[in-house]
Amino acid sequence: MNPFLAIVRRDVRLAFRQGTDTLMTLAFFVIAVVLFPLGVGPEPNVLARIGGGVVWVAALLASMLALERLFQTDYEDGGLELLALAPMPLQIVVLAKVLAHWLATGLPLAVAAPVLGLLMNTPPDVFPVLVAALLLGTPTLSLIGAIGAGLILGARRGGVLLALLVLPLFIPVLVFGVSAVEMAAQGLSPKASLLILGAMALAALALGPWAAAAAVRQALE
Amino acid sequence: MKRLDWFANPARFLRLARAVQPWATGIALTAAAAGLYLGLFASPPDYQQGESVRIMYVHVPAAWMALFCYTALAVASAVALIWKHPLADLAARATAPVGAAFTFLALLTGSLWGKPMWGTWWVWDARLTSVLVLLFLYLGYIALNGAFDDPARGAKASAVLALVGFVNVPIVKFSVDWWNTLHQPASVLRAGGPAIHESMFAPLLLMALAFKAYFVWVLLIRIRAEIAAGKIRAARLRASGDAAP
Amino acid sequence: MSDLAGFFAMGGYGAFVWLSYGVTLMILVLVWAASVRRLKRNERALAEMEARR
Amino acid sequence: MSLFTGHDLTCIRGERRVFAGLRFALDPGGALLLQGANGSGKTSLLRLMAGLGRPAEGRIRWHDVDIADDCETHNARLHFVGHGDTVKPALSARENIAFWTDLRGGGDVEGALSAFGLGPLAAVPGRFLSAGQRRRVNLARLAAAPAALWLLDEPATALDSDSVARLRDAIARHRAGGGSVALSSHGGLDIPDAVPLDLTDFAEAAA
Repeated sequence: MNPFLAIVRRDVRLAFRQGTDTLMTLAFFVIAVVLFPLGVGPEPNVLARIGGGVVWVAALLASMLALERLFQTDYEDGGLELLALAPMPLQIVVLAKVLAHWLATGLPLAVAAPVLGLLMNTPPDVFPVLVAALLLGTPTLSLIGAIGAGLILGARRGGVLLALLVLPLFIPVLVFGVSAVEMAAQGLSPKASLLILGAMALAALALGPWAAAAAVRQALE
Repeated sequence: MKRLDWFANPARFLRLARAVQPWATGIALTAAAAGLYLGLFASPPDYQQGESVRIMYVHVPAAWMALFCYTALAVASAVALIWKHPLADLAARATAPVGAAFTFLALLTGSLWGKPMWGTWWVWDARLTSVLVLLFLYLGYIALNGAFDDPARGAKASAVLALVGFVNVPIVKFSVDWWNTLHQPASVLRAGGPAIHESMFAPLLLMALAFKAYFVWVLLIRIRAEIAAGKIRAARLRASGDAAP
Repeated sequence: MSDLAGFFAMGGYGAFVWLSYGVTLMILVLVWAASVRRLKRNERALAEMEARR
Repeated sequence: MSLFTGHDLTCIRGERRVFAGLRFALDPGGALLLQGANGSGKTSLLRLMAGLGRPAEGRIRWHDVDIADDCETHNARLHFVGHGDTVKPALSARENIAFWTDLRGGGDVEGALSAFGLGPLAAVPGRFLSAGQRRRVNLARLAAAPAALWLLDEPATALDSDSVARLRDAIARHRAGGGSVALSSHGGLDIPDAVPLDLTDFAEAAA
């Protein structure tokens, strides 16, 4: 069993065996979206107009919920030290944990998004673009979020602090994610936005693990 | 240069600070006086906006300082992480609140300028929105810097954040501009502000110089305060002598 | 500058202009004052500690 | 020249100098017993030996190569036991040990389970194990995958006498096979001909 897959397998198993991560993320995602019609009113074309944005903002907040515990549980039980002392680069360890986090939260969000699109009365032919945009965007959220999760290790009130640190950095993903959906809704081609989302994902893939490893290493010093 | 013994004799820095301090104060006050005189009295009102354009002489320099301070914060953080010099940690910690103050000022004066020009207190103009995001980056830095019991830990964590934030500033700016053009109703007065008439240039530069000198002036005060706080912590630790392993 | 009142009126935008300059001055003075107070407090505490040792 | 050496090491922990000018040397099959009061830096030294952070001054070398120069090879040759027991409540004893062994490219999980008397507990999830049992699961991973250097921070805490005996045998086997060990311990674990290193000797230099 290759060490990278061993970490991914363990973290995914932990996420599903304790059952909280995925269910909690999806439950929050649904509740957050349901609040908007209650707040804004059930008027169909108003909901359709803001649908893409609401689903994206809710997905962004939901993917951030489980981020705080990305390193926290290992930090508390001493496992993070052993992971840092594993005979492999810390960046690869971080990448494995981020992949597990994405499988447990990002992926389910993208899969569940169409259902919430219905709630927001967005036209069904937009759903493929919505799911594609989320599939391209959520990895970036996990990668940048991992940096924040590493930085708050050992800090007081880590959860709230994590939101303040990473949400400003999530704005580019939100802007291009929503623009892809809105372009599709207006019958225009969402290719430009999706390409930029993909570019951001690759950039985050290159820089995220490296910065998150630096954050974890200084937390373990 | 280890963190501990550097606190014992930061003499070299204190000598430099004492030498620079009066110059910074002098330049700040004279440049501000000249800038205010030119800005408020000697320069013409704008043909479109009339007198309200004078707000520009505070708004634009404040926005410049907001970005300048964040760059200074990122540079100090990089030096602190790479060369591990304690002075860089202190400089970064001292810069953040001043930068946040300038960012807040840029937003406030922007809103006060926007009211007469666009009729509302807040317009989702691309630049104002980017400055708002910059304010959150500052608040994130300050919160993380103070979230640890051990100041050295807070300094290191926030230094990493400052660098990550600095890399993201252009990306956020690009995405906000794109978002702005996406939702920009064509009719709104181009938010580029008035064409800069050369007689307006002088007060603008003078105020910018005044703000920079003010920044150096307050920065030196804050760093000296941090040094004293460091010495107190070091003395208290030596006195107790049984800190955690 | 004959009519001082005209000057303060700032062509009707007086409130905005003076508020901008006023708040800017206030905040910059506040930040400076807070920094000086912190410096004085720390240096006094340091002096006391040195005196005691 | 010894296998694993440290030269005039200075450690700063939370803005306090914990020790300065510290030297140590460890040979294959050797044992180094760290002694000193709480806060004298035993844990800090073990963490520096593992490479979890760099000494403020001085260098730690393995075969004359600074361990900071190639972290991954140094990680591959050591086992570290810290304060935390690293046992996940949702995973069974066997799964916990198997995970850490997979990280090192595989090893003898069953042998490790029996070496620490965990056979009957193999399938029990972590949340049902006592502190002593969790500590044994944490120690069992040492026996599962071979490593040249063991760094143990008070390994005998929360262990009953039978488990302490098993730990002592495991350490003896490790040293017989040419492995070396550095550990801190508050008695109860006597290591034959271990070289003592009293950290308080290096504390004055730090003041």
